[in-house]
Amino acid sequence: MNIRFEFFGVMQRLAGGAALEVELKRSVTIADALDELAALRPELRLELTRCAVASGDAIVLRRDGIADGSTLALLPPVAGG
Amino acid sequence: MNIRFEFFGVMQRLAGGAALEVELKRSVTIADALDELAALRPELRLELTRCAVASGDAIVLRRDGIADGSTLALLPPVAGG
Amino acid sequence: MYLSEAPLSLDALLAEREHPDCGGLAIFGGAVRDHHQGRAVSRLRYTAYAPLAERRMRDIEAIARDKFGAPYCRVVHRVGLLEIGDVAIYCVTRAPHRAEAFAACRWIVDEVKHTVPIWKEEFYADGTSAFVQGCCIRNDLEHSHA
Amino acid sequence: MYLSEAPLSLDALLAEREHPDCGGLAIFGGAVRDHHQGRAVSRLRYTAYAPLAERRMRDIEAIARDKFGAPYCRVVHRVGLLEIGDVAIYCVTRAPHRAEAFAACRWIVDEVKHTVPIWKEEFYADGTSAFVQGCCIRNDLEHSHA
Repeated sequence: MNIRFEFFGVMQRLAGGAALEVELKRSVTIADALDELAALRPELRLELTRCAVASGDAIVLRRDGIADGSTLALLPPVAGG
Repeated sequence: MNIRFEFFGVMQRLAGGAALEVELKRSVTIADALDELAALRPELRLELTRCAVASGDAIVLRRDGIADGSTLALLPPVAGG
Repeated sequence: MYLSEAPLSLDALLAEREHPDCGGLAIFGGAVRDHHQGRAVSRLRYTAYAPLAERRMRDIEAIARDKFGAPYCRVVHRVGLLEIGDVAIYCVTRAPHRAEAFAACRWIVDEVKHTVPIWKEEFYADGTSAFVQGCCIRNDLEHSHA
Repeated sequence: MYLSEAPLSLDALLAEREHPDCGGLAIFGGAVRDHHQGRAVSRLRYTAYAPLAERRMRDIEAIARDKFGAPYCRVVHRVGLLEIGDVAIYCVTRAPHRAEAFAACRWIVDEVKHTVPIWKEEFYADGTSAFVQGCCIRNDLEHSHA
């Protein structure tokens, strides 16, 4: 299935871009999808453990399922204000 | 000696005016002066016990001495803000 | 300027200086409410004993700067007749971080309310008026005669 | 409006509504400092994940109104490039009395800093830059796989 990952904060710098579209082979949950992403882009693996994942205006959990065509926003630790 | 009392807040309402000049007969301290004022104007006696007394930009104490021609500001409990 | 007959200007206080080392800005404004202790208030009159009020407000600012490490502390109070919604007091503090800015701002407002010779006369919708009960600022109660 | 590329206007926030029942107005402004952890900062860039950031800021305002009894709570955050002294965040709260206004203001600013998806990239005088270490907003660490 096709998933679009969007990168924010330091993730964007680590990924070298704002987004990446990936065809995932074996993912059922968000956790699976992040594992596949980390396998493709090992430089993201450490920071991924600190990222919340959002879909639209809601946080999704690692155990949640994913649907083909989803966009997942990867949100590293926040520092506003 | 001649002393000018200035009234603020509720003291002004009780005294019916902003100031009163009084010739004191037997006062040595601020406390004496307030006693003589209270004898002249009994309606001020109760509130006088709650007043701080100022001369210029400083608070003076009941035990402090007074000088002829002084002006004493009578400051009841404050409620700014 | 500490006491003002004219409406207070927050913009003027904010423009007073540049503060590149201060990330935290805290402001308090106290406005006239339309009721107090269950009574409908139509307006207020603030009066002050200016010589001591201004000295104390200056001293309170200086103490707050030291006590909280807030390099910029300013407080101003309106006097005269105020309508509902008019601002009676503004306090502006700036400090490197927000905790000190908030703490200084709060402390200054409390100090002004409790120690500065300013009085509040409330005018009620029913045509009566009263001075608001306040804080006694005598500091010689041990030696009290009167 | 919660996120703004344009400079934040405190006057606009203060003008939003009349509040005859609110005597206490508290404001916090967070400005860009010229140094951070010993390094000279020349400017900042804030970025945000807007869909969740705006939803959370709206939720934080609503929670604060209930939690502190402060009928008016607003917070706005700047995004984009900011210079030293520019204001990154304004929070304005109004409540019947000053204690609730201060408490709500402080709580909102803390919540925004700790939970809203906004990131701060510092540009230093030596030409380098770095993202400021922040707060992890994962809420599923018990279930962590990745």
